[in-house]
Amino acid sequence: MLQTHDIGPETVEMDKLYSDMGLSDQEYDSVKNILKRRPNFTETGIFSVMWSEHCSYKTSKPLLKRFPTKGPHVLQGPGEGAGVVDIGDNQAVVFKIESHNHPSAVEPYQGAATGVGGIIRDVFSMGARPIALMNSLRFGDLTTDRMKYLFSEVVHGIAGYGNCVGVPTVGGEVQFDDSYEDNPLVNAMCIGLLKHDELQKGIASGIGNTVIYAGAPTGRDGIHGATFASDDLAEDSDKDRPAVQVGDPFMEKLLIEASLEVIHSDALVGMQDMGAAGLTSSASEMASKAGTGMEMNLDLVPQREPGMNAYELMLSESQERMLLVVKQGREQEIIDVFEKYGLQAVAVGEVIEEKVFRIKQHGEVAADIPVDALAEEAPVYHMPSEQATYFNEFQQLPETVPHVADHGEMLIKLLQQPTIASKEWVYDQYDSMVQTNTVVTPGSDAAVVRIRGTEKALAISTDANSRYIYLDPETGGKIAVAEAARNIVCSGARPLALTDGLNFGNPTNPEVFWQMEQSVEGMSAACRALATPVIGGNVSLYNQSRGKSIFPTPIVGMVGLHESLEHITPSHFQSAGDIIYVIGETEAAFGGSELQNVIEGEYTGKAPAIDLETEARRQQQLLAAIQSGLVQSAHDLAEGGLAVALAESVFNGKGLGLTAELAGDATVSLFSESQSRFLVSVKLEDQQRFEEQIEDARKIGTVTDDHLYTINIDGSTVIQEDAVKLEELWKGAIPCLLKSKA
Amino acid sequence: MKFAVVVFPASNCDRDMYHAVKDVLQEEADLVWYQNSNLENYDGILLPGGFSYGDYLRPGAVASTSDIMQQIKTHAEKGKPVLGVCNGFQVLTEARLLPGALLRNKNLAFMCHQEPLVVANAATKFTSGYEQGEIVRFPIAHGEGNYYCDDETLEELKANQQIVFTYQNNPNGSAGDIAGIINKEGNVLGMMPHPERAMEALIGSDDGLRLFRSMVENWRETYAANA
Amino acid sequence: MKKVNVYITWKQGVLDPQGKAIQESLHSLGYQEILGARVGKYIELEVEEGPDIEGRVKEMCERLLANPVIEDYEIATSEEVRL
Amino acid sequence: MKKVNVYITWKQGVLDPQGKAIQESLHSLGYQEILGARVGKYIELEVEEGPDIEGRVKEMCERLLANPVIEDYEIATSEEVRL
Ligand SMILES: Nc1ncnc2c1ncn2[C@@H]1O[C@H](COP(=O)(O)OP(=O)(O)O)[C@@H](O)[C@H]1O
Ligand SMILES: [Mg+2]
Repeated sequence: MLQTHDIGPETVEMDKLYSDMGLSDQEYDSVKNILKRRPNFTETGIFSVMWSEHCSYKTSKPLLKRFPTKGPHVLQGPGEGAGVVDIGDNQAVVFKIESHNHPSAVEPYQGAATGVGGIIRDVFSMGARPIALMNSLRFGDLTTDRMKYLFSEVVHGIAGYGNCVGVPTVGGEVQFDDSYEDNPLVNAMCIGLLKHDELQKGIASGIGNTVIYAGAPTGRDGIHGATFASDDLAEDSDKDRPAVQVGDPFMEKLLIEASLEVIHSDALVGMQDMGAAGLTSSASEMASKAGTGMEMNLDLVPQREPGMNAYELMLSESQERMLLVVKQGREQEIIDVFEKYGLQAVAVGEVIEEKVFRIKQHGEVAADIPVDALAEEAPVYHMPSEQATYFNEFQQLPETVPHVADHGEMLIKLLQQPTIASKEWVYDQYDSMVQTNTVVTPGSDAAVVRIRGTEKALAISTDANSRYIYLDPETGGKIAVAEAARNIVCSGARPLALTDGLNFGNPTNPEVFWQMEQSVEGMSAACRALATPVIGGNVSLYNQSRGKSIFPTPIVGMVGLHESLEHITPSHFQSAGDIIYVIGETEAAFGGSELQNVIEGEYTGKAPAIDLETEARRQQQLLAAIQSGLVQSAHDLAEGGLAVALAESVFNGKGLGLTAELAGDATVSLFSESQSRFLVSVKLEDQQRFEEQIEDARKIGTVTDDHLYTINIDGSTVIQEDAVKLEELWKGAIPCLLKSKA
Repeated sequence: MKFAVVVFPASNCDRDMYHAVKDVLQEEADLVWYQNSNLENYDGILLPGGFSYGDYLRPGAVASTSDIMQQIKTHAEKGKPVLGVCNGFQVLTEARLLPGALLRNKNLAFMCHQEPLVVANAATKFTSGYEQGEIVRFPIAHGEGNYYCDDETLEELKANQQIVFTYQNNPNGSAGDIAGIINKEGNVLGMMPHPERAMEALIGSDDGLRLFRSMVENWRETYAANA
Repeated sequence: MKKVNVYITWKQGVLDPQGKAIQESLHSLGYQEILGARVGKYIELEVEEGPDIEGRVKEMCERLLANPVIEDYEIATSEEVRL
Repeated sequence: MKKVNVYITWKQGVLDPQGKAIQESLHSLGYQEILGARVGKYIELEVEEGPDIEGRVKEMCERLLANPVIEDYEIATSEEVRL
């Protein structure tokens, strides 16, 4: 790869070097128009990263506009490092999700680790203390050595980084499906907390103010990572090796503490982390947002290796770096704080009036670009969209009920499907308790983290059933948001807002773009119905390999608020004698279901139907019942239907069992994935009040103390299993798959 | 009683320890940065968990060579209480204030969950609030908590009743199921499980509270009574 | 039986935070003469005699022992092995 | 400037689960010829020229680089250093 800045602007044009860097012919021409001359090598590199999908959202921008982003409690919507939501008492919660798919496919440990590092920086650069991490993962089936390796190393990487920095990883999700075989998804979410007056923005205002670089020195790692992340994952992606960064969580921990200390100084004007496209994007975005310009001297930038040229320095994605703007003359106060933590902090530039981004090295101008050209004037594409042909076919198929011979056997099979099986092997490796605020640790619907010094807590959940979204992107998009909200509500919290991680295939394929469009449409509808605005997110496209796109996977990361610690509700049954209810009707809904996967090995048909009004009403009623203290446990019905949800509810090591009396078709009652349903347990004495409050609740059985899982349908027993045995199988499934020889 | 919570670069349970003492136990506590600090005016020293210096080289190794260690040693020699939890325990073994070493967990993985422990010695200044043999639940959260010492040392630890906590279901391969040990003099305790994470039933367990209470009560008996 | 040692280091240019931490700590202990420190791991393999041991070990490095994305490795067979 | 390598291995009697895991993985990849694997680390130091380098490095090992409870170390100066 060409890396020297000695290559003249003519060569860049003649040899079409810009196209190696990811700029199209038209884009190169608009660069020339903007500069009114040919860009040199470094400038071409700067444009190419800033105009990559990863930084500019050039194909997704028109779609993102459709999301509802406002709400009375939204303090900061999309646009900054992370969104901010007011939670009262002068406090606000800050959160965002981000993908690190391509780096993780190439180097799973470091790819996942630096994904965690990056999202944490997004949050503390807003001035918030990171209080929780989540991760949402997708892998191929755990049958090959390669997939087991990717899965284990991604988990190790997340643990290696998150545990060290002292932010608890409180939950997440993992799904396994063929479609991620060559392109696993690694999305990490970070949640932070701040007082209103601590909110920082990444702006470079105040002409004459000083630009300070803090943290790790710049090396040659990850150069062009942003374009890499926006590219097809080619089979020979091993050649792109230098594009993977190595993280240092130790440095990150120090950076968190130092950054949260400097926000209390009024010498600080703005702060932003260096994420994708490194120095280039943080500097130009800070200036663009402030309506100023910036001049930087690269000779002053701390460097890990000798002889780095301007191109390399501007594009490096070395980790654990921050850019600050500080009042002129008060640099030392800020530098002292970083030095206390053993971190380097140096003045490297100045805010200037002329709205240009000017880079100097060795006394020469290495780049001179109008600031707005990079951020605001980035190209926007309206991609052609075309309804996927499979969709039409699937919509024509009649709803069928798969044939199940032995329902007990099927339950056992379902519980061992890796997507349903216990994820303890994953989350036991994460420190989920550091900071001593985790009230509900991984293993329930939503994680719950109390807010110290208050009676409040936050609930967090990540969700996206990509099988439904594949079958029907609009309906599936609605379900993704609704499911996240269900998990939040089950824990006893009111959903506040969400961040989205849009993971899709190649957007130049009109069918893929249609999937994007439709799922955003569906998500937006659900956001409006459930009053959960989108306050930020991330887009990861070109997730495909060998020409096949992944299932469309827009991940929802939702946060909710418990007004009182008393409202925190477990998802497991609590005591024998409690009455079990299902809220919502069950119909045959097997398209995209786990049962369909087990029996047919593929996904066809219609996604389960969802009515957003019904969804919203049930959620509100359930939350009200929880808040009035009528609910012992609440769990949403998801993959595997009622039978699986019932089993999960007794997997609590308490020796509980259950007896349920159902009616109608056994397969439908047990395994259908009809939407908007909840499994709730209630004390005997609260039965009547509960039934009065929840119109769609139907009593189905009782919690017992004999650790037997018994289901009768129309009076005859169809399943009777030892719940302890079921739990062992469910817990052992993933470790067992990992150990088995391919 | 006034506690110092010593903060090394990348300690990460320092605030948890601080809150445990200050908010739950309601005793005095300061977070004390490892550089330019004086420990003289503190009655008890707490070395919190975390990944001091990124666990580079060996967990606790780099921290154990820092200047503040000398003050901690002096404090210990005076018979004042020192408690090291998790990384703090690793620092104490690296500094030779406690025998043995902590190796990687037998299964090579970090693990985090509540673990039942046996109070193997309830006659120490840290555990007098427990019954001998009582089962308590503390969270563990470590990748290198596999306690190692040679057989001779193990026999000695047993003979001197220096083993304070053992695991009921040894999760990490520790010799003698050891979860926590004390020095011969009985004032330096190191343990992998986190008592400071077990201070409130709301977050899973309040079994750790009595450990801190024991420290305070014993200190009051010894010092405050004389004063 | 043959002893084969595999030495694994970070690739040039890859951040070695551990090395840096060690260097700093040696400085603070007063060893100012340390100008650099890099940490690697090494693996001592006991290999049954057989054809092309070195070739096989090379394969093991590529497939498992080293991570070629970020690590370099070197193989030393008995003769050269320290010990 | 002189290069000094420090090799750190587990003491006899200290279990090396990582070595065992590597051996097992190699077996499962089909390398049955592996009879044993032990993992150690090595530290490459760049040391400014001066008197008694080896003595000083030995001191560093005792004070920081190795933990005598569980580890043995060996020092190799430039001449012998691989590389
Ligand atoms: N990657 C992960 N990291 C941490 N926790 C996880 C992860 N995957 C699953 N979990 C935890 O396991 C539990 C079950 O997950 P999941 O089956 O996805 O729940 P649900 O279907 O209710 O959303 C949840 O508590 C979740 O937080
Ligand atoms: Mg759920």
